[in-house]
Amino acid sequence: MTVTLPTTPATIIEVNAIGKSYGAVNALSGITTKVNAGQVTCVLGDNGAGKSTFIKILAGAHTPSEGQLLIDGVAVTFSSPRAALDMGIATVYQDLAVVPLMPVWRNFFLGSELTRGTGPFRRLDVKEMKRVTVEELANMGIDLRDVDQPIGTLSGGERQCVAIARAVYFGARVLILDEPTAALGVKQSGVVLRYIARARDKGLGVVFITHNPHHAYPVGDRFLLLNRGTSIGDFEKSQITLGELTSLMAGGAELDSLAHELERAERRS
Amino acid sequence: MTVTLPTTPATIIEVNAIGKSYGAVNALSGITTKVNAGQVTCVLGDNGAGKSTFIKILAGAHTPSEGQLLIDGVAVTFSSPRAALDMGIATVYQDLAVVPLMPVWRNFFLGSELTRGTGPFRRLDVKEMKRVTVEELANMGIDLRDVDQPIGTLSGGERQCVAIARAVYFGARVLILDEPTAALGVKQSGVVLRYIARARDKGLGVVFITHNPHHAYPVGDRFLLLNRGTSIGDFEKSQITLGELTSLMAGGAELDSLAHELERAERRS
Amino acid sequence: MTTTDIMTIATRPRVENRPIRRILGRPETGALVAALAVMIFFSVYTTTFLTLPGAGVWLESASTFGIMAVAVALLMIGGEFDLSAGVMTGFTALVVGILTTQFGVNIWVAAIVSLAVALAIGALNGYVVMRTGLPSFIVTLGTFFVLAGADLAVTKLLTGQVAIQGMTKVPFYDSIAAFFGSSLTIGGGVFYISVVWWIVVTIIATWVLLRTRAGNWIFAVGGALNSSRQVGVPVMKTKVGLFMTTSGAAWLVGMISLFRTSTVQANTGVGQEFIYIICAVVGGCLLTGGYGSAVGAALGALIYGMVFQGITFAQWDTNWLRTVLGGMLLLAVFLNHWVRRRATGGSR
Amino acid sequence: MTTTDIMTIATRPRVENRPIRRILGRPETGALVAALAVMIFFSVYTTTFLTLPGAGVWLESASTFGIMAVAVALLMIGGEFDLSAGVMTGFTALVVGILTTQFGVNIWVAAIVSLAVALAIGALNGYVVMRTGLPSFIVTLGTFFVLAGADLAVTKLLTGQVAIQGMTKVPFYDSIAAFFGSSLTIGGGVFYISVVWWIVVTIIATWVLLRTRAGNWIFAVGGALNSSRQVGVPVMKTKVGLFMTTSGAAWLVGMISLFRTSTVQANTGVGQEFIYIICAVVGGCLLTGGYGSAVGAALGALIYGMVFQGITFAQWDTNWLRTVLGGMLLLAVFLNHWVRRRATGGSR
Amino acid sequence: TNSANPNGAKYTYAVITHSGPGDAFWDRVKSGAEAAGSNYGATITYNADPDPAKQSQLIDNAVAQKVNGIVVSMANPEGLKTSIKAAVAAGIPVVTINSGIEESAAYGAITHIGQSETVAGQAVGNKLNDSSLNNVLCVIQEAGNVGLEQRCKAATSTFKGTMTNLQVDGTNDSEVKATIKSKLQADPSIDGVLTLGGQYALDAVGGVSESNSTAKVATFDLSEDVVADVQAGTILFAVDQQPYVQGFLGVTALFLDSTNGNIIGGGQPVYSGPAFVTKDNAAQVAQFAKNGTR
Ligand SMILES: Nc1ncnc2c1ncn2[C@@H]1O[C@H](COP(=O)(O)OP(=O)(O)OP(=O)(O)O)[C@@H](O)[C@H]1O
Ligand SMILES: Nc1ncnc2c1ncn2[C@@H]1O[C@H](COP(=O)(O)OP(=O)(O)OP(=O)(O)O)[C@@H](O)[C@H]1O
Ligand SMILES: [Mg+2]
Ligand SMILES: [Mg+2]
Repeated sequence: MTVTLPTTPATIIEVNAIGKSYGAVNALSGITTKVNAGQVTCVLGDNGAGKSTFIKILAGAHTPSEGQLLIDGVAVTFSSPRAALDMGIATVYQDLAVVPLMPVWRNFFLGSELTRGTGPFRRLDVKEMKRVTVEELANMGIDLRDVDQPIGTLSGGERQCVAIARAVYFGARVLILDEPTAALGVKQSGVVLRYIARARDKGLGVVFITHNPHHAYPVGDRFLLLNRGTSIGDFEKSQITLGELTSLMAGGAELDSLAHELERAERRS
Repeated sequence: MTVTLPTTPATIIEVNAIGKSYGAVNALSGITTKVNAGQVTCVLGDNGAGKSTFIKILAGAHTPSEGQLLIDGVAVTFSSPRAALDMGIATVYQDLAVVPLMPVWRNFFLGSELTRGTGPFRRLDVKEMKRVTVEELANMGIDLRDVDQPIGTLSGGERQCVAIARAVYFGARVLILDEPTAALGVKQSGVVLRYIARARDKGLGVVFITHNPHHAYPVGDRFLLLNRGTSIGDFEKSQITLGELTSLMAGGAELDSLAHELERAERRS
Repeated sequence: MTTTDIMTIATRPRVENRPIRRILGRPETGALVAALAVMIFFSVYTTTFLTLPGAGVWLESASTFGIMAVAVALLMIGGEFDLSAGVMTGFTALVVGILTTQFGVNIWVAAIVSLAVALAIGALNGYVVMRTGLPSFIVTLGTFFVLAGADLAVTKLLTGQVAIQGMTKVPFYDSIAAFFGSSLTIGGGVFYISVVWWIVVTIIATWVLLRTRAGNWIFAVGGALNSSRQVGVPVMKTKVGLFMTTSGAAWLVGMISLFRTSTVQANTGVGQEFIYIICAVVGGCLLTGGYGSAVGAALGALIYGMVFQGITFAQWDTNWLRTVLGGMLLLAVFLNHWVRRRATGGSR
Repeated sequence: MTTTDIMTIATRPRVENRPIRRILGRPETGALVAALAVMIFFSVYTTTFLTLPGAGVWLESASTFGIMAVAVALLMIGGEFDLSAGVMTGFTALVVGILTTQFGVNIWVAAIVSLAVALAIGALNGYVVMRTGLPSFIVTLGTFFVLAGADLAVTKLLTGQVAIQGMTKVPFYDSIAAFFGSSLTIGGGVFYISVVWWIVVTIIATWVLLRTRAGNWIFAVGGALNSSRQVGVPVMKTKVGLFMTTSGAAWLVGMISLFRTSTVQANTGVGQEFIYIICAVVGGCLLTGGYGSAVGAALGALIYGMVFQGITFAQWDTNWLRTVLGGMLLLAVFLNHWVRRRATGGSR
Repeated sequence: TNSANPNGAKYTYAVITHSGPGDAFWDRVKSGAEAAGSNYGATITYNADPDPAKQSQLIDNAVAQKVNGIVVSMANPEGLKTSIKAAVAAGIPVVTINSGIEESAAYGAITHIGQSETVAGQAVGNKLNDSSLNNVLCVIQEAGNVGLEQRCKAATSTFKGTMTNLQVDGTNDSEVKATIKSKLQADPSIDGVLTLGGQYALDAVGGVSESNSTAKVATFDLSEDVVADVQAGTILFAVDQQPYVQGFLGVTALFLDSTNGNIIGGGQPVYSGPAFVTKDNAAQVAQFAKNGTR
């Protein structure tokens, strides 16, 4: 497939001074950034920094307490994740948003089921859905014998792969991934990174959350750094190096001493 | 604290040809390894390899379908996780085992509450429990203002830190950690690795599951590799190098090409 | 160390794919076994149970429970309860009775008005549950109380008594009774049309649950509401639709019992809602939602009807009726549970 | 780029720690507001409601519901239901009645035997629920049926009628009636000792829930059973204990009603179990377990008692009784919910 | 022909009433029927359901069992019409008891035993007039029960003062008492309480005494304690429809029809009561009440 990309990437989502509080807890405030077509926006930050809160707002799962969201330059308020999905925004939530008791294939297509026939005879196209599910999971290196097994019985990583495969399959314009590689093995992580690159190359806007700067830096075009609910920077790739990124995320010099410490302990034992 | 370690480390847990099936699914079979005092046993393997199943057996959450478990050389069958806890085996489960609606401090001490007074006046020592919770979390770099907030409202990483801090606090002889660093930032991951090293140095046996060979190799003394439910090797550190470990986990040469691929895609965009 | 054997290991089959296990693992299999056990027991123990006249009685008894149990099962799979379902069966019949006997409304019009009112109340139940976030247990309990009181007070007010009389004299009574109250005599056994309705409702519900998008959504909203919302399931529409299905089924049962007996009392249906829930649970539905089947609920109703009438066939002292009923239901549930557990190897 | 401001940002307070929000966020606050609203309404609307004689009546009415509601609330927080709770109140009283009037057993001994039997049944309920993994809804429903049938059949068998007669002639009747059925007349109002029991039970339950290990375990097993088991909570002990608490409370209520009315019928308590659940839910307990409070349940019972008797005080046509009751309960729940939501800023 | 007779008895009769479970009045009907059955060596099966649809099913059930006769109470006659006619058509003799006197013959029953609640209720209304009461409560222990409503309605029709219905929860005696108390406090002009079951009379007595009211208590149906209270003067009178008679004679009518072709009353209804129990005759009733037969 050859896609001609515009020289100045079109901005799909614009976020303007957005914030969110849960009751008395201010989880997020004053965040401004944008998601461009054909680019990957990485959101980085410590645990509890507000990353998940941020992407839930983009995905329509939360309404912001303050600020404004623009899609294609038009201010929108998503009434539900459905509204966001209908605008082509597909999301992998950190808690995966699966229904544990339902079979894998039903989870894969939940909310966007394939059907056959018309009128009262319109029915689920079970065979096709199972086929696609098996295939998409196989592409990620997960070979499930039985897509009829409840998704709750899959291992943590397998479940995560289903959620990712689903979002990639349905993502039309924007793909949002909240720590997609957290529970994944090295191989599967590689597949996911490749998916991200491929989606980007197809002209999708990608929002990617990770704690691993080595995952973020190679694919990212823009880096939004959060700390305790506020933005401490929204950098283009050209403005920041991997080293700077890493040290910003890890809280300075801490890391260097670690390898040292572990080594020392080891020698002692 | 100075602990004199024996030259031949004492074996705490011995696992003999253990297996487990869920209905028609054989998740694990014929696994043999051991957990020594003052050593870290890493369990490595792809998604769905059976790692969580394995540690659930050690933790008493599952009874094995076959094989034998020996603690200090005596064959045991854990009737419940309580039995394992009573033998000093503390576990961080991959799904964290927290009660979402309960406050953080109650979750921290759940099942091992501190009390004051005697007889009918025996009551929870709320103040002390809150203090310990705040302190232990602060040690991990998580500063919660309100340990009374339901743990379900914490971020994924914060929740994981509570589960880890709890296990470390109560772990007496063996500490089992199932992907403890999955949802953690670089800083918190460092803290956890340091905890592991410290526990090992105190003479505890540690079982550590991770997908990151760079986390596993520095602290591990023994590596159990699983593939599709069977053991493909149980190596001492001296028998294997980081490179071998990585390539075994990642399924061969796949990885090298990845960085390449992402780069190429990048250039194109 | 060698790594060559990884690929050979990878091709080892990990799942025994026996279709028999599949069938045994379905939610309704246990209920089927239990139903057969009950049937065999009473067939052997009494002489009349398995005759055509006998079967006519317990099938009729099971049919109205069955229609409601199937609807209630869908709702329960969708994660909600409807405590107003029982009293709604009386309410819909009273609406028809009062409109026709007191206001002279055409009986067909009255039936349609009654259906519309029932659906509106169902929709209101669903809407209030979804908008306020209150548990449906408490919202529909409110509806139950309100309807139960209104049934009594309004009937008393308009007719001066607590039961509708004189339905058979209403014009066109027979034309509509044919749909809801007619029966067929086969070999001395009287088989009511309600049994047909029961089967039709079960088939439609099964089709919807397993083969349509709506069915997928029902499982999803009951299994994990928040996740469903996040992946774009129209949660509101699904739940409101379920409540409307239940009240629609209650209308059907109301019509069946009205045209079966040509009368209805102000307290008709009070307390029956729990029998529906019992049938659904006996049939393998999870009270917590997200799991179950329509066929299972229908079988649950069959078990209930067979036990209920079977006790009478067995001529046991009815003072012990509830004890025996309770014991039998428990046995049925145990059996159901045991079958399912054997099938899934103890994983549920 | 600069990184210097990270530390200053880190010290920024993220939580407003207003104690008022804390109080408003508790499960029982909404119920308290609703109870006050109901009380004010009837006090203004009727002349007798807020007099000593009036208060005596609604307190008496609320007290027995309250004792059971608190026990049922603990059980519900622990994630289970007990549908046999209502009929158990009749059962325990019948045991005492039959032992004393038919077999001449000493009344104190009879009361203790009755308690022992009740606790044993509660333990059995809990044990069966835990061992089989069946939902408690269905297990205790079985117990309900079995007990309801046995109440009727055994009472009939032994006494020849369906109610216990002649209790007051039993020796030492007065000595035990003092504990359960005595009353105090203050300013023309009759205040029963059951109100004291209600308060005592509520205080003990609150203490247990919030300040003991058992309380911690109750919240845990109801909130996430599997997680609780994994961290070593004695799940079996906790749940069995909860069922025993409920049946123990049912015994207390059985004694109170036996010694207050000096009689008991075979169908006493049938259907009351839902009133207990209603009171607990009105008082802010979650039906799904893991959340709620004993004080809330006690307030729920107070609301129920006030509404129930208030309607009579208001002299409204009792044909509309249930409609009004339903409407008022819904209003109370809405108010409760609204208060709580305001308090927690919409996060629950 | 008699397939429903496992224990070798010659005849099996089904008694099917509209009672709810555990109702004291209907329990006496059952006792009477069973006593007659054991006297005549007949098997009696007793079933009850207040819902006419379910009661119909019980009749169908009896027909399927090919019993030798059916005794049925018709609180809501229209609802049972189809099933009773089917029974008659199947050649099974039917006797109606208690209510349904008007429709009995039309549906093909051989006779009717006992009178409707209406006759008893009207008599009670008159008796209350005799005691010169003006404002009486009629306590209904089960909302929407047709028979209970008929009792209150009939009493109201002959009573010259005001009669108000009060719904209470019959499965909870202390609530019944509390509700009566509230009502008496709210309206001190009430001078009489009419309960519809012996059990509730005791609750009413308690309620009256605790609310310092002077209201008199009267009741339908008897029990041992009620008779004792009548003797003691705390209950004004109790009306006894003699339910035992209804059950006993119902079965007797079928038995005589089966064995001798007799029809009791020659097709005319046979009255079983009402009898009033007052202070004067309470003593002689007391010993039978103890047996649970009156
Ligand atoms: N309750 C269950 N019922 C059926 N199959 C199960 C159940 N639990 C786990 N499995 C299956 O067993 C296999 C091993 O699961 P396990 O959770 O042990 O994997 P894992 O190695 O921990 O993977 P991950 O790295 O993704 O966490 C998986 O294929 C999973 O689908
Ligand atoms: N429902 C809620 N109620 C109250 N506080 C909440 C709620 N959800 C999140 N928070 C708080 O908001 C803050 C931000 O949470 P969020 O999940 O966005 O963090 P995150 O950056 O995704 O962290 P992680 O890397 O650990 O996933 C956390 O401190 C958390 O405790
Ligand atoms: Mg997050
Ligand atoms: Mg795992």
